[in-house]
Amino acid sequence: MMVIRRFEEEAARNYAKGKIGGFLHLYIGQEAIAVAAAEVLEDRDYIFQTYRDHGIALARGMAANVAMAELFGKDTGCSRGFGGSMHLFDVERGFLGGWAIVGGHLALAAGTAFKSKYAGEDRVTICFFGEGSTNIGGFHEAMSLAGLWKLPVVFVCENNQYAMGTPLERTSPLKDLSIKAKGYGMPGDRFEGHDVAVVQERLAKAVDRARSGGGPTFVEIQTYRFRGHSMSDPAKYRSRTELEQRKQQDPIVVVREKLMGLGIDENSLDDIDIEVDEEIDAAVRFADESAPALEDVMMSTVLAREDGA
Amino acid sequence: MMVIRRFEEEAARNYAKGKIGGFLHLYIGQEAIAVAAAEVLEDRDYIFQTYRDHGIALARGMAANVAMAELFGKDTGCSRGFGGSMHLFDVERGFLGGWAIVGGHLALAAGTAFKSKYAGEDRVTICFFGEGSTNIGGFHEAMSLAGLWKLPVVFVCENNQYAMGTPLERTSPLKDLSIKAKGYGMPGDRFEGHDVAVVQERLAKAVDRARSGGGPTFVEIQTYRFRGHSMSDPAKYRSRTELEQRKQQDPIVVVREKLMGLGIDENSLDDIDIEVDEEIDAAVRFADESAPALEDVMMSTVLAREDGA
Amino acid sequence: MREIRYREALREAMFEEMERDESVFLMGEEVGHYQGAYKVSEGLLEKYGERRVIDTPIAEAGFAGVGIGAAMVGLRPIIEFMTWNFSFVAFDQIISNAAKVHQMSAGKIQVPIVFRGPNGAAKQVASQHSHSVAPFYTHIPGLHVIQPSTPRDAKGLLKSAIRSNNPVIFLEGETLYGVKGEVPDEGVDELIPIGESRLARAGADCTIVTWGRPYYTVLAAAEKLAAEGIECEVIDPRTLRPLDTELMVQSVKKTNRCVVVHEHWPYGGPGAEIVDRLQREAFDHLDAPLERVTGLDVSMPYASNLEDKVLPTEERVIDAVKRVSYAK
Amino acid sequence: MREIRYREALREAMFEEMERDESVFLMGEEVGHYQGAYKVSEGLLEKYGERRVIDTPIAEAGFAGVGIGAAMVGLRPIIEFMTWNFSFVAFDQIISNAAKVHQMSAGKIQVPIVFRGPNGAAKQVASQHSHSVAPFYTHIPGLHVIQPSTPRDAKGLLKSAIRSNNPVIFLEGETLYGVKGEVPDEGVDELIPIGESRLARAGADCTIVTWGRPYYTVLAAAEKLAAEGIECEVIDPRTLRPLDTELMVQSVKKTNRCVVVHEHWPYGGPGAEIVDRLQREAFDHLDAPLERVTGLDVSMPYASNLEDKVLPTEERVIDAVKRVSYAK
Ligand SMILES: Cc1ncc(C[n+]2csc(CCOP(=O)(O)OP(=O)(O)O)c2C)c(N)n1
Ligand SMILES: Cc1ncc(C[n+]2csc(CCOP(=O)(O)OP(=O)(O)O)c2C)c(N)n1
Ligand SMILES: [Mg+2]
Ligand SMILES: [Mg+2]
Repeated sequence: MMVIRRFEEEAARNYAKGKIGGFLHLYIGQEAIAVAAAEVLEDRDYIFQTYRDHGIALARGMAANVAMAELFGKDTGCSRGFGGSMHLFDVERGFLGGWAIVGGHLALAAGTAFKSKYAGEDRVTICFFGEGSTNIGGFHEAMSLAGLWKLPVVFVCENNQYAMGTPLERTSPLKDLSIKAKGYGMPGDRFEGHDVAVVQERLAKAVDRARSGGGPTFVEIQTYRFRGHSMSDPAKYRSRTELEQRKQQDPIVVVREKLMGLGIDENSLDDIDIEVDEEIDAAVRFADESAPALEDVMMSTVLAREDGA
Repeated sequence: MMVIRRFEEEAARNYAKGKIGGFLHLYIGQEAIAVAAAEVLEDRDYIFQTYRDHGIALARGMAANVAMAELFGKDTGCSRGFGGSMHLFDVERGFLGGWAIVGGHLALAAGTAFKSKYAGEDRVTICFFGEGSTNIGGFHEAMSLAGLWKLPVVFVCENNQYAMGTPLERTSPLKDLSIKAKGYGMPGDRFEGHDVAVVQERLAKAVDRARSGGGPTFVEIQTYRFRGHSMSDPAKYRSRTELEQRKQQDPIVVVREKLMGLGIDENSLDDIDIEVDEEIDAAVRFADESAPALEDVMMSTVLAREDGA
Repeated sequence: MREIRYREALREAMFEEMERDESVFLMGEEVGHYQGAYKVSEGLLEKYGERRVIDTPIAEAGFAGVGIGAAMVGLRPIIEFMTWNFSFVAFDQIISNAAKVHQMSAGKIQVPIVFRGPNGAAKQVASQHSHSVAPFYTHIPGLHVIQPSTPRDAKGLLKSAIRSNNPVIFLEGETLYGVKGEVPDEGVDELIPIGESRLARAGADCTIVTWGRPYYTVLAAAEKLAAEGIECEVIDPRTLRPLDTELMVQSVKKTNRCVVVHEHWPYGGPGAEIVDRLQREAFDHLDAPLERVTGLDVSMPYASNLEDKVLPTEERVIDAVKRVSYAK
Repeated sequence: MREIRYREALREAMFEEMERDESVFLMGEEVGHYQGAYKVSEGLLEKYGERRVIDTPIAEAGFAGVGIGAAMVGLRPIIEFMTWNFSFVAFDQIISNAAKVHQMSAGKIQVPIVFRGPNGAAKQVASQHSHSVAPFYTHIPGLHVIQPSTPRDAKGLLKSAIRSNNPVIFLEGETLYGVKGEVPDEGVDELIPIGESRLARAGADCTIVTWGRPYYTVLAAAEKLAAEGIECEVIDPRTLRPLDTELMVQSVKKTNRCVVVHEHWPYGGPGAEIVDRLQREAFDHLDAPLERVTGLDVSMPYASNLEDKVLPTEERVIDAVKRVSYAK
């Protein structure tokens, strides 16, 4: 969790320095969800996320330097500089992106789940998206097909209260989005996402259901992002009080307090922080020193080779 | 109702003769719905329908000869031969088409309802579509926006059990589609559609709600089409028994029996039938004798004139 | 060789590839129990069952996306659009996902998928159902676009498309489904390579490039022109992206003139692209401007008298050939 | 005249038209409370309220359709796509509904609607966010397509677009929003007609046709070429559909050579269409093949070093001009 937090903070700094370009959407405040999901999933499972994808990539085990190098547009990045922040990929770990069209990746997730069923494999697909994405057709069609075909997929709506500058009440007449599950004949769940343990327990149910042939689940997790939508958003649409209040439930504070409550001493937690700092600093150095993305890779990846090589 | 029935039968005959081309989707079996809707609506209201649009056009008051001429591709047709069976239009009567892309017209209906609200007019929009259209994104987005903005529109799903050859159970895990209304924060209703009086009463509630500022309703009406999906469909996917059973509830038989129960004598009903026969025969003659669609209209209607003329 | 219909040729291609490779499956509206809206998939459900021949609800973006997702992890989906008009609701899936993932993942993910179905005007199906979609899809890097005119090309190219490691847009023609033509005997595994033009008729006087439904209009027009002493060389690109202009350039170097005939609307698309390339690649050999005979620049009317005017006619082809030949 | 930014020019156009006509309203994601993702609509909500400046959920097909429906019954919606990349999920609404209703209803229904937003690559927004969409929309009869390069054209053409009785595709450029240029003084109601090209620079040696972001690349290249003694005539079509080739043809008749420079991918689109028309309309005047300088035929990479290579560069423009001029 600390790796994600520090990675994001460092990414923000390097964006300000101009080392990172394009759009940069930080996961700060939502970390508990990615960490819990990574705990719950098996190595063979598939994961899809939106553009707000650093958290899950790191939680799934992508090295911070590879992720940072991608943000820097370098050949050593996980997508060799072709994806950038919004399109991290880690195929070996089943992390299938990083997608930037709202609603566009949900059907893909239904597709990998379809393949699990087709091939008789017990791989589960988990697919994350924001609450702002529940009005678009792509959401509906993926949910409809997954519900009809009972595909092994868990749709996780990370409800961080805002879609860019728009609060939920201006995009939906519903307060409880999990009601939508009914329209697709699938179970819904809804809970708060600042405590890793809680998220883990609840997600596990949905994942188990999918794995054991019980079909898809729609899960709404209530969370909050402490930063703006992306780096270009000063987030003027919410009050400082609201933000401060939400920070009371900073998942990192929550877990820290919990660990200390369990008798883990503060120093050892601080030691972890120092280690993490070093890891992230090294990642930035690595990214900075790596060679930029390559033109011949650009030309040779428009189309896949037909000879399978 | 008889006009629709006889119109459809005659259309089928003329399709077989090659006088009508393209796709031809008949409304036989579903007539009670269009007739009831026309009763409930005011002249100023807006109506949208799919390609299965002859019923509502005629119920709304389009002359049979103008409708038939359109099917024949004639300049005297309601769309001057440019629309054909799937794209009847009767703008003066607020019938805004005849649309052939599944789900594509629902947002348009939300749009005319938006205009009613924008302009402070108490016009209601009614929008028909089949049960097969509830899985597509266009359905979802229109329902979402209408539900959020409380638009004065009634979405009527004519559930005739099949989408082309596919029965409902192979396209939805739900038996009761009106449950979907919940996901959009709007009321739902669900009833059978073979008795005009029932349909009228129930639709009136939804229309009144819309007119009085109560927002949209999703209405599922259970019905049945006695013919194939279109003229090219022999409808092998259903049993003869099923069809025969459904014909017991032929809306025309139902209304005939009801009228006779009310003491109206059979001869006067037969007189109506004869009148209708004559009207439809005349319509076919009119269509047949009319001049074909015009090339200069084709060239001059690609774009609207900018001078407003 | 034997004669079979275009529809049967496509069906055979799917049968053979499904037989060969278990990862191939067919998904779309009415492809199974109904045997296909145009009967292209007739018998496939019976042979391969509901696991591999999958009827879908009406949700093109959804099942196109399911196909792409399945392809990303190793399956080889054939996604049928009942007609290509309905691909517009799935347009984003094709352009933003299918065409992009390979590069976006630095080449790690492949999308071996075929999107297929009837394209172009049928007969009086009117404005919303008569689109010729090649101009939209040929524009996009990361896709192959194939539009076969004959049963043989249909079969051989569909087989290649299914085996391709890239997303393929496969454009059939409703009005071509019943066309008969020679196809290699059963058991002959003919693969026609993606990206190769074919000489359909030899002639020294004027080159005509054409594909799809107008292919037959052009061949008929060529016969009439031959009777008047103008011998046309007809070239069918078959694959529209990548576009193989070699045969065309060779031909133009010989005939010094060229007419491009296609069903799609005039603005842009493969029609304009071919002109662009030929005027550059054969500039010094052109004795007349390149001409195009296209679908008229209007929405398709329902009335058949007008539809006939909108689609390229023999007469318009003959006129264009004469114009570039400075004849009569 | 005064100097304002392209973004402000667009905003003024909307302000003035909303002031003039109550049936005009603006709808889109973040156009109101957030003041527009790119601040084009800044201040509009404050002035016209939530009735006429409407924030939508993320549902492009839905609100595009709402706009079309509202236009069918007399309103004049301006629909903002946060970027044109997101129009792909609304593609069917535009092609099957907006572009078709007028003809399908035999001219009885009009669709006076403007779809607008930023188009093309911005800066490192990568593969799914860098589309130049003109090739898709220019292909479709029933639409107008406008892509202004300067603040003055942006304002005058947006005003004309809002007053048009037809659906208009209005393509702005994120990288152009900050560009400054002369615009008529406040109170001057300048309407720039849809469908008229503009001479941007006079020159006798080579014609360059260009629009959008590369317009500035071309003007810079033209200065460098002038220093080497090659005077380019630069023409900006401004409206891509309908396409006005008159100025271009006149120019080519003088310069006898032409380069078309655009950001969109090479296959088809306005680039190829212009070549097609010019080689026909000015055939006898061409001393060299028409050349094109385009965005490279690849998905857009994230890395800035590669993005710079994909977009048309001054160097590529200069090379092309020299090539058609048979210089050096
Ligand atoms: C189809 C589409 N429309 C618009 C956008 C622009 N956009 C990117 S993110 C976003 C907000 C999404 O909000 P939400 O789904 O709640 O996710 P969050 O960013 O809060 O994680 C918008 C409007 C897009 N990427 N795709
Ligand atoms: C987007 C789209 N996909 C597919 C089709 C082809 N199609 C036309 S009608 C139809 C079945 C519709 O069934 P339903 O909605 O139940 O309406 P019904 O015909 O039964 O009235 C299909 C698949 C289409 N017109 N549009
Ligand atoms: Mg959100
Ligand atoms: Mg139905």
